[in-house]
Amino acid sequence: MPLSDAVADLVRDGDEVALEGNSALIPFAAAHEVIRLRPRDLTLVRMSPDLVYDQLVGAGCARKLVFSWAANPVLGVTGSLHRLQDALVNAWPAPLEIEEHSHAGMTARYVAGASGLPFGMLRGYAGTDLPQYTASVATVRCPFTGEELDAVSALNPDVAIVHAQRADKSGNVQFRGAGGMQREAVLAARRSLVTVEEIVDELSPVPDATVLPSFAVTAVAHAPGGAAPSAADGFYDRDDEAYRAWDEISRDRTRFGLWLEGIRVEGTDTV
Amino acid sequence: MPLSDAVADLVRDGDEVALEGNSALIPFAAAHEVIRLRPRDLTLVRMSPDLVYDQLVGAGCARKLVFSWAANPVLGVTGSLHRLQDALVNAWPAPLEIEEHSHAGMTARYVAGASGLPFGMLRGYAGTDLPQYTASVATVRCPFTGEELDAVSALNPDVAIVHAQRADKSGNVQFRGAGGMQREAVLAARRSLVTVEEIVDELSPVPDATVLPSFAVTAVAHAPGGAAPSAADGFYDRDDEAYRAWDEISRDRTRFGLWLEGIRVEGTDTV
Amino acid sequence: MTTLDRPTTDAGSWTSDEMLAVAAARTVRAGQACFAGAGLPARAAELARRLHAPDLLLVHDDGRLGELGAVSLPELFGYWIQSGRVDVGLLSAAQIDVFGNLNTTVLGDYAEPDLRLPGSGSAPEIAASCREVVVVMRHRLPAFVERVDFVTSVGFGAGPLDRAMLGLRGGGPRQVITDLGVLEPDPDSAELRLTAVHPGVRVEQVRAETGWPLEVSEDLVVTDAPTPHELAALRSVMTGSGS
Amino acid sequence: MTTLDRPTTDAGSWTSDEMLAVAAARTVRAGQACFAGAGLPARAAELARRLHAPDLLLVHDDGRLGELGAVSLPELFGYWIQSGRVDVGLLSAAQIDVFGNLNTTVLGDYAEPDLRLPGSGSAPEIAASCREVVVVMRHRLPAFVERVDFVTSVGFGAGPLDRAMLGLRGGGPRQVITDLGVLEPDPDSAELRLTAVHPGVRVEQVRAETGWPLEVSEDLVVTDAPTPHELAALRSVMTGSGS
Repeated sequence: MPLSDAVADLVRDGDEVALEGNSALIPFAAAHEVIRLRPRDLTLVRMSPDLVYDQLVGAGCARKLVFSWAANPVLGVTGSLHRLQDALVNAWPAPLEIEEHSHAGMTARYVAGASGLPFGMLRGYAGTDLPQYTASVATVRCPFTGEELDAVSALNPDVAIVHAQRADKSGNVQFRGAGGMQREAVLAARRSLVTVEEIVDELSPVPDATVLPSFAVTAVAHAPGGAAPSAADGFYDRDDEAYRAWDEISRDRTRFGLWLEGIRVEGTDTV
Repeated sequence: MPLSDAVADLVRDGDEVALEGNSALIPFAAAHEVIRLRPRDLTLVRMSPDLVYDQLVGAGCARKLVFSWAANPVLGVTGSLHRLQDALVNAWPAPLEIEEHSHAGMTARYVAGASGLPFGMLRGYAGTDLPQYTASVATVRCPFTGEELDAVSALNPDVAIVHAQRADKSGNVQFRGAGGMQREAVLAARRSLVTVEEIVDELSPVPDATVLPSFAVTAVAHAPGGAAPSAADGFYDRDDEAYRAWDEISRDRTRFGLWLEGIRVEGTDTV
Repeated sequence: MTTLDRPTTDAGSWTSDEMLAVAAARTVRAGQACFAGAGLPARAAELARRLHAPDLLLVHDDGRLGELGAVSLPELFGYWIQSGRVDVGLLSAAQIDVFGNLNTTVLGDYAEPDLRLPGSGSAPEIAASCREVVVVMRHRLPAFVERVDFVTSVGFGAGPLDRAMLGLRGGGPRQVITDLGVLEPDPDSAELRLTAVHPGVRVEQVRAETGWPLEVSEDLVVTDAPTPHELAALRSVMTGSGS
Repeated sequence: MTTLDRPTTDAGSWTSDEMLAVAAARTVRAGQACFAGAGLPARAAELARRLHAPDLLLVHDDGRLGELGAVSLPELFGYWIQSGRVDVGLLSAAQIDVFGNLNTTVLGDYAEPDLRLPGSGSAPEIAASCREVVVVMRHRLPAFVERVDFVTSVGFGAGPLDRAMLGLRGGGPRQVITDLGVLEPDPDSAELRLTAVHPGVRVEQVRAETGWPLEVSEDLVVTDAPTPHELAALRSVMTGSGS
């Protein structure tokens, strides 16, 4: 299925959309299709928003951001996603609501969502200021010990979009490399799209690879290079220069606007 | 470390001991060392007790059994572990208390134990008769939806004993093949022993393999063939004949007694 | 366990266990994800795979998802079974009751058992969460009881509303395939009633092997006899698997 | 982020950032399992690995356990971090307060921030569950505040009993290593006090960069200057990692 058709089929105004994939395998090509689709009022879910959500937020697609760590991973930690910053501090191009968690909390939320449970639990929120600002955090008491633990509500996005190395012709998907909640995001979501580097006749087992059977995926689209400028283990490394270059583009509303026009009008996928 | 020393160091009277490993990688060699050690009043924990706990229960080591499915997997489903049956129905050689769960419940208990949580939760016990006989089952209410879920208390055995394909010289362990809660049992336990087919200079990545770093394991012992007559993927298949032969040995107290003397006195590991 | 198949009363060249396996295999549809318990259920699933459902994805309780590789047990039970992603669970039991509840735990009193059975295994979670359950077992009076000695796996509890009240999200038993016929839950009462008999089997014979007053559907049908193709496939399964 | 290291007031041939990295690396012991946040913490951990802890097992937040392979994120956060199996967590922050609480979330008001920071990442669970935490950050007045604007990761809350009351099972901050010296919690009050200054640093200088009345230990020591060996290793790390 062509990527643009798949995105148009799956993403609707107001949807909760999760583009997952840790610091590698980020579905940039699909994200740019979302930008072209111009949906409104999306709730964007992602542990590490990264450049990809800086772009979607800057493009005005989002009403809300659900996340656990937002920065440009190549540049370091503070204020490095300028479109997010602009939306949060100046409500430009639109106000952005946030719902934030820790990585462990987001992980527990995806696991709960993928497992048909309404919540997950963990240790780590007690004593922090996060619960007072985040409605999806509560506590639960152990029925055996009486101990109080942190509870987080399940994530069940309307759509999950992820990128993988390959799929076979039946649509079974193989992911490779450490990290990421790609599978959980797909399994937790109502609809899902996996973009892949290549489509092969048959998947062969490789170390550190995980598989998602076709019946758990709504659509697969062939998108070589679809995770660039992030890395796709076995295909390409992260393009650190592109990450640095984004800082200049993103820092300035006008320059960002030109970039956005390039994506929208010309369909050129720079960065 | 010699296997007999490792077992003697780790297993004490009254301990809760988990010998894990699904239907393959069952640590039979270590179990026979436990029989030679003659500990008393063990609580034996294992999802599928299999022949290995038929032997330990028949040998009079156990006070209690914690499990989810007890049968001889080669012979089929009913009454095929005669020593367990004799202990449960006739209290021979000693009464045997039981605490039973489903596979999903035992899995959730190990995961909770390995994760530093006092309980796990799942769906599947509601409406069954199991909770009224099993104290480690309760319910918990979702703080977001109000829904009631099944809760099971964490498993944190005193000792976990498991078998793996290989370890490197630093004691990092590599397991291969589907299934089993080996890693979780080790991570949940206070002390642990891993017996391995071989010790290599360096572990190389292979598909479907999982690794346990040395710092998470108390002791590693070289025990080639240590999972026989169960299978060790890449080394040997299950010896179905031995499983069938066990039925005859186990069916009769006298024949079992002779087998036990063989294990204890002569140190011969038949079956 | 040695299987002594009785020849059917019909003059056909198949046994009642073969009819059972074929009828059970027919309930499985192509493209489904299927969990099959050991023994009769596994045989039926394998037969379906060889007949009309070559793309059946068999979910094993060691974590294997068909031929695609394996997931860890926490993922298996969480992401694949509890999530409701398995289409059909094929289960057997030592006892089944009028509401399709299954017992694989104990015969007699729990504390002082007449016979200790293997226990739960994965059956309770399969029964709770699969989209539907097909029970596959031989039809004998000691096994078809009004009330099971122990509810290991929930069918319809004690009535049509119980699954929803218990928060069970799977559909529960759709059919019980036996060597005599097929039972299905009555939509109003959730009680199992006879909806098909196998060729050569009389309703009275089924009633005689059922420990509750068995209702018979107005639309009772006779199962199609196994085709030569089905029998050939089944016999290759049984040779191959050694059951 | 460009790092502008100030030369130290000492005439030595090392910068204050180099002293910081060396002092932080010294806190890591051989054979430990260590989680290190991005930036200064990661640099210190890598330096320790090259100096005295070649067998340091670095736990990464993408699930890699050293060179041994990777676990899934649910396993990482459950089995490895939350379980308390990580010996030491090296963390940095935009703000730290007198009780060692860390802020990486927001400067100013949460709803109307002056500056939005990256957020929690894995820091809260590291701070909650690692056996001990070492904080690694530059010592500047805006960062060393009496009370952080937002508690992202708990140090000692508001006093010595808070961690136990909150159910946090890790030991909390053992040391705060800065480019000026070392702070450690007072066992009675859990307040951070100065226990070491780096060579050439005066206590008044540290006080001037600390936003609370900084207590000084009676046993205040001067940190050993970086050895040529340590400096050579550090410089190879910084070239290698590009920081």
